[in-house]
Amino acid sequence: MTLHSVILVAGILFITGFLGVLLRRNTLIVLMSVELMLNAVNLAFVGFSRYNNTMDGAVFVFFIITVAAAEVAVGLAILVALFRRRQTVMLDTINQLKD
Amino acid sequence: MDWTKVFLSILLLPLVAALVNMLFLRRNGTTAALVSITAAFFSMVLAMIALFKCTERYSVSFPWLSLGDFQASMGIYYNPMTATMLFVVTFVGFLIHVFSVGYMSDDPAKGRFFTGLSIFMFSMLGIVLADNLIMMFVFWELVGFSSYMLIAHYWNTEEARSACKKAFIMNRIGDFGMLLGIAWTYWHYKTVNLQALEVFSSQPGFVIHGGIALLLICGFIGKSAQFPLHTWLPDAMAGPTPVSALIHAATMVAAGIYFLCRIFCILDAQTLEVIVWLGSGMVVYAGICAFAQTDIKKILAYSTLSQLGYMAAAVGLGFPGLALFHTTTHAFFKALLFLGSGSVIHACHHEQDIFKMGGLFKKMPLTTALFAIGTIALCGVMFTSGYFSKDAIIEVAYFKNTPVFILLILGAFLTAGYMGRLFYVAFLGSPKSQNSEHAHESGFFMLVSLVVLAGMSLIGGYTQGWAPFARQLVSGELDTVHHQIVSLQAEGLFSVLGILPWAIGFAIALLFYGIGAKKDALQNHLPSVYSFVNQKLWFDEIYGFYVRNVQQRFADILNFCDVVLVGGLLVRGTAGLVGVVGMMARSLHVGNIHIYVYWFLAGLIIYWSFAMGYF
Amino acid sequence: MDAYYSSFIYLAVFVPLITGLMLLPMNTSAVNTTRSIALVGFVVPCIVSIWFAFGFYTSSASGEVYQALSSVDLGLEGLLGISLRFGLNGVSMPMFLLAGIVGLASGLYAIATAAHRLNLYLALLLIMLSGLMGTFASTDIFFFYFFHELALIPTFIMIGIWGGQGRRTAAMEMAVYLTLGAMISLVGLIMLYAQAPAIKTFNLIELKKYFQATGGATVLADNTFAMLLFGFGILVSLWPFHSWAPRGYAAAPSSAAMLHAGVLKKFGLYGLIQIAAPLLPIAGSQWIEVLIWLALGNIVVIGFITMAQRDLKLMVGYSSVMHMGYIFLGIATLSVAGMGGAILLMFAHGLSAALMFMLSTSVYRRTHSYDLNEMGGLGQQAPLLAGFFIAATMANIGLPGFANFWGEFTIFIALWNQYPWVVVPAATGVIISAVYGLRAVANIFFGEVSQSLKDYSKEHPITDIRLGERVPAIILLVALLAVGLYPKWMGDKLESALLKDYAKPQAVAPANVHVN
Amino acid sequence: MVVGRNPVNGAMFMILSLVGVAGLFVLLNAFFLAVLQILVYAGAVMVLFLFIVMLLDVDVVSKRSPGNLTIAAGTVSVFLLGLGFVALLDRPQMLPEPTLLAPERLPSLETPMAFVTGIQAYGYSLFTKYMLPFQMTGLLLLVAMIGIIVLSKRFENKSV
Repeated sequence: MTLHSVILVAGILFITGFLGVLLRRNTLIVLMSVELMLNAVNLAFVGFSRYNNTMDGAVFVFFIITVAAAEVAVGLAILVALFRRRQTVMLDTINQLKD
Repeated sequence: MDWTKVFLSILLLPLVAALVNMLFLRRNGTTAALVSITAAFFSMVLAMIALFKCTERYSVSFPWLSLGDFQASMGIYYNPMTATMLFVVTFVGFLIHVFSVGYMSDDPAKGRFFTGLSIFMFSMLGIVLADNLIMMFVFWELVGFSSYMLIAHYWNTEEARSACKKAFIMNRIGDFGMLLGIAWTYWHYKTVNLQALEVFSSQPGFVIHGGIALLLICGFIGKSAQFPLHTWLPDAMAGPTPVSALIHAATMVAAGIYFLCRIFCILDAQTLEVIVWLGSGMVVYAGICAFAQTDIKKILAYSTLSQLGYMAAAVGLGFPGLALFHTTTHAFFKALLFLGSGSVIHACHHEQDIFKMGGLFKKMPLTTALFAIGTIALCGVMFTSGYFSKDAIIEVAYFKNTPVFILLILGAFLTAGYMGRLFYVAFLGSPKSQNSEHAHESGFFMLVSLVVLAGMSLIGGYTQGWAPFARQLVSGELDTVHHQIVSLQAEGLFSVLGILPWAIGFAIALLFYGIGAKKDALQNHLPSVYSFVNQKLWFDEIYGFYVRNVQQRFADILNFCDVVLVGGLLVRGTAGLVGVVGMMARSLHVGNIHIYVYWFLAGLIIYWSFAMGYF
Repeated sequence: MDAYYSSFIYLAVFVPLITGLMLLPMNTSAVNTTRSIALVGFVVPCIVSIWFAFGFYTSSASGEVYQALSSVDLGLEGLLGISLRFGLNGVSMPMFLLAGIVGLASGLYAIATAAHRLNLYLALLLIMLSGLMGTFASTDIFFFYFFHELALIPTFIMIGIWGGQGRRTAAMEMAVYLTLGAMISLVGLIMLYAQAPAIKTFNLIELKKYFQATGGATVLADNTFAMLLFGFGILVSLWPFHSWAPRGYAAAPSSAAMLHAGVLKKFGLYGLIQIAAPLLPIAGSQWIEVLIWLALGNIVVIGFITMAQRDLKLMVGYSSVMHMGYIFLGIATLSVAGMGGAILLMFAHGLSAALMFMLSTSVYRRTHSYDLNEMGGLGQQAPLLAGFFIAATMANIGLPGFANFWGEFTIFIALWNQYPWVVVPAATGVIISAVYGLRAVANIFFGEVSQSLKDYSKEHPITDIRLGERVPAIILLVALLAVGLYPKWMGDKLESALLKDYAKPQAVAPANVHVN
Repeated sequence: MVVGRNPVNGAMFMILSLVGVAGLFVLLNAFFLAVLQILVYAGAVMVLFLFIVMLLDVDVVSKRSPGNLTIAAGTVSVFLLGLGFVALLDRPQMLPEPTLLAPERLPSLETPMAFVTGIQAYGYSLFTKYMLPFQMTGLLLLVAMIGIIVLSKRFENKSV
């Protein structure tokens, strides 16, 4: 088990999430992809935490998980609200923020 | 006797009266008058007690503000000068108060008027008692303010509206110089205490600084209405007549002379020279201007200017005592003349044009007689008070400075001329208008003060009768003058000169204008001369031009710059710049989440290359 | 004893805040309850400040110039060195008093002249007052700034809601300038903090001791002073950063203008006197020349601009900007006398500016016009208002008897010692202010009744000044006269505090020979 | 998940990857985090996702090829990933195998806390060094809760 491999996996996960955000237009999937990216970061955090032999990274993961949970909850609430109004969850039709 | 308490009472009684009037008696004019008169009366009594009983110099000082190097104090410095002026101010002031009761009897704003009078008395007494320049400046400004309020008494008239403003601003210009002078004095001589300055200046090795003296006399120029700040004084006639009397005769303009005498020890030769020429120039200039006036009060105003010139000349020639002597006698007879004119104006239903009066001697004989006394005293007819004081100044000029001597003689001649004109036209002959036909003798309050003043105008010049302490002021200087004249063997000349100017002046005026003339002879026969004189050397025009076309334009241009450049370009420009940045930033917010992802990626690239050390 | 004293400071700071917050959810229709609650909030700080002013001892045995010191640790002391610290010295006492008096006057005026949504109006005013009391009572630099912001924000809201013509732009301009100024000065304050790593505290007294011991003649100190000077300068409308002030005040509702122009604006000056100059005297002296030129700009340039104004409120606003010039000049001397004069003038100007703003609103109520050329002859219908207005004008142009005179005069004298040539243009301001002040008086009150006033008064009969306007005016005038007639009582307290801060760098000043 | 268009399938794959990450945590001796990951993510968050997916019942949308810019961005990101790996491979000496510490050793509060597998270590960290962030997180959760309530409530009112 090397730091190498951990970072490699984290990188792949991150890029996967990133591509998801980039390519998908379904807001649900975009949100999931964001979660995936956060997970990748978590993984990297733990890896570095082990590597540096401190607790800080691991504790940070704890916070990230909490924040992510809150984020998902709020994001999904917004999504539900949006869907009620617009009957869609597709990103390219939701561009009201512009104005 | 505790003199501090006496002097403080003299000073504060009018203030208390003013406060009482202002706070409680605004609507009750008669009571307000009573309060003010009572205060003035007791001030006068105390001043008289001091004059006769307090025969030593006296000084007391209270610290008033202390901030590091800056120490200001309030205090009293009592010397013969103070004694004389205290008496003059309180005495004439009291009589003017009494006169006002009659004169203002039907004025609705009596309460305000008497408040103003009391504040004026207070500030004037403050100047007289002040022991240091800072305190003097404080009261100096207050005098300016109270004269502003008094001139503005008829505040719904246009003349009063501009006159009060003009008076205050002209005074402020003078005060500006005085303020700088005081600041300089403070650091140069390290004190502003008058007594300390006197002590310092008598020490050997003391060098007077000319610049300080020049700055300080700016205050005198403003307050005493000397060239070039004299224009406010004739305009100030817009106020009620007792106010004119108070301003002209006893107090405000005399304050300038008094100030010069107080700081005489730090005036250097050049500055004195300046004062001499200012004064003697004003004697002639004002004398000439008086010929073109038809308003009885304005004639007297110019006459005041001219007499102030005499006083200034006396100071400039190195005889401050004589200047104060003339101030004293002038206070009596000029107050008499103003109050007399007030009595006339009151009787003629506020008609002020002398060519619409005439024949008043029949209607109001007592006033006419008293006015005549004032006239002869002003012109320096033998054995009146004006004779002694004015002739002494002319004698000084004779052995000190010949050109000034000629100017002063000319001034005396002019004085008799315009006063003769005034008297013949207004009082003799037959009535020339409805108003003067219905004139009647004035009431008790007005006449009583006129009579007292007339008495003082006749006997005030006999210094032998003065209180011994006050006489110290003039006796020494009078002796000096007398010895000089005797040594020059010019007594004969002066016995002639004592008669000649006024005799010729009266005679020419009689011949030229005639008794009870309906029209101005000068205007009829020599219109060009008249109009020239009437222009008064275009001072008002020049100032008006300056204010309208220079100062106001400049202000407008600066305002424009402020609005357009600072307010417009800088502020709006900055706001515009922020707006542009905002617009650019907004164009990034297209609302499509994919676009944000691109930005995210770009940020990632930048961050990555930064981490790899490419930047 | 200090704890006992200082509890009153808490009272003065937090009673307005609490009453203000109480008013926020009030029912709009409960006008009388609103008014009485607000009255408590306005009266308490005023009484406390007056009590402090009279109970203030000049110097204590230990030489400590601060009184009623207290501190409450809010949990940040260990981390950042921030605590809620209160205390008064001779410099802050006049300002504290000023805030109390002007607060009461503006509060009474606001109560008497019911605006719509009165509870919100009064609540914001009370919060502002609380901020002001806190600013001047704080001896902690952080809270000094914090309370200033607390007072500043209601101003914007009040202009935005109750403002007059052009309130949007005025509020924006004001907000941009003031926020900018506040930001810059905040950076300066933090730089100060950062320069004293050894003590790591925002405690002003500790910082003073530290800086007086170490000097602080570094490039960093120089920059810090510049930050503070310009940051505070913008807040005080130092020329040419002044343009927010006249327009902002013209648009502001009168009570807000009274508090802002009268008191809040003095925050920057107070900061310079209490913090910047004593902590960084050497750096300060580097910037004096710049400051003098800008201050002269304030006096002369703004003076002339004031003369050109035709609008009463703009004129009053510009004249308030102009008088800041004198105060800056006083600060520029870095001497006890100059600073003392500056504080006296700050105190006096706070009162007189508030009075002027209040009275010009009163004039507007009667004429419905601010145009000086259209008015005239108001004195016949409203003689008492005329009297008050003349008194305010005279105070403003520095007539002796009013506190302004001592401030200006002291500044001129102090300035002459170091920069005699500066006094000459500076003193022309005395004439300039007389010109515009008297012209305003003459145009509004004197002369014949103007046509437009006649037309207007046909439908709206003009009444003289009412009790609700009279009482605040009298409060302000009495305070002005109290200091103007006998300045020593305030001067001594000032001197004791200033000598401690400014005596050392002025060791070269000549000893004052005084013969009595 | 990224390739498929059905959100339900996507969510299932997502759970899979989350469990995978949890496994990696176990391999990295971060047992507590692994448990947390399973509980919070796989248990709560993904259930929430699925619930919403069902609730909204979104259809499989029509296929639309991504824009050129998107493709370019994707390429760049993949390229960046590759670059990162290359950079990692360049420096093999920076990759020593970390040694594991005995899980029962408690750290002192002053020195940086060494990596410990025991749950107590998290407790120590959270309530000492990370006190403030911990509190803030609590606040954040509260805010999120209120926010969700407000969000759902407001729209209900409007729709009625």
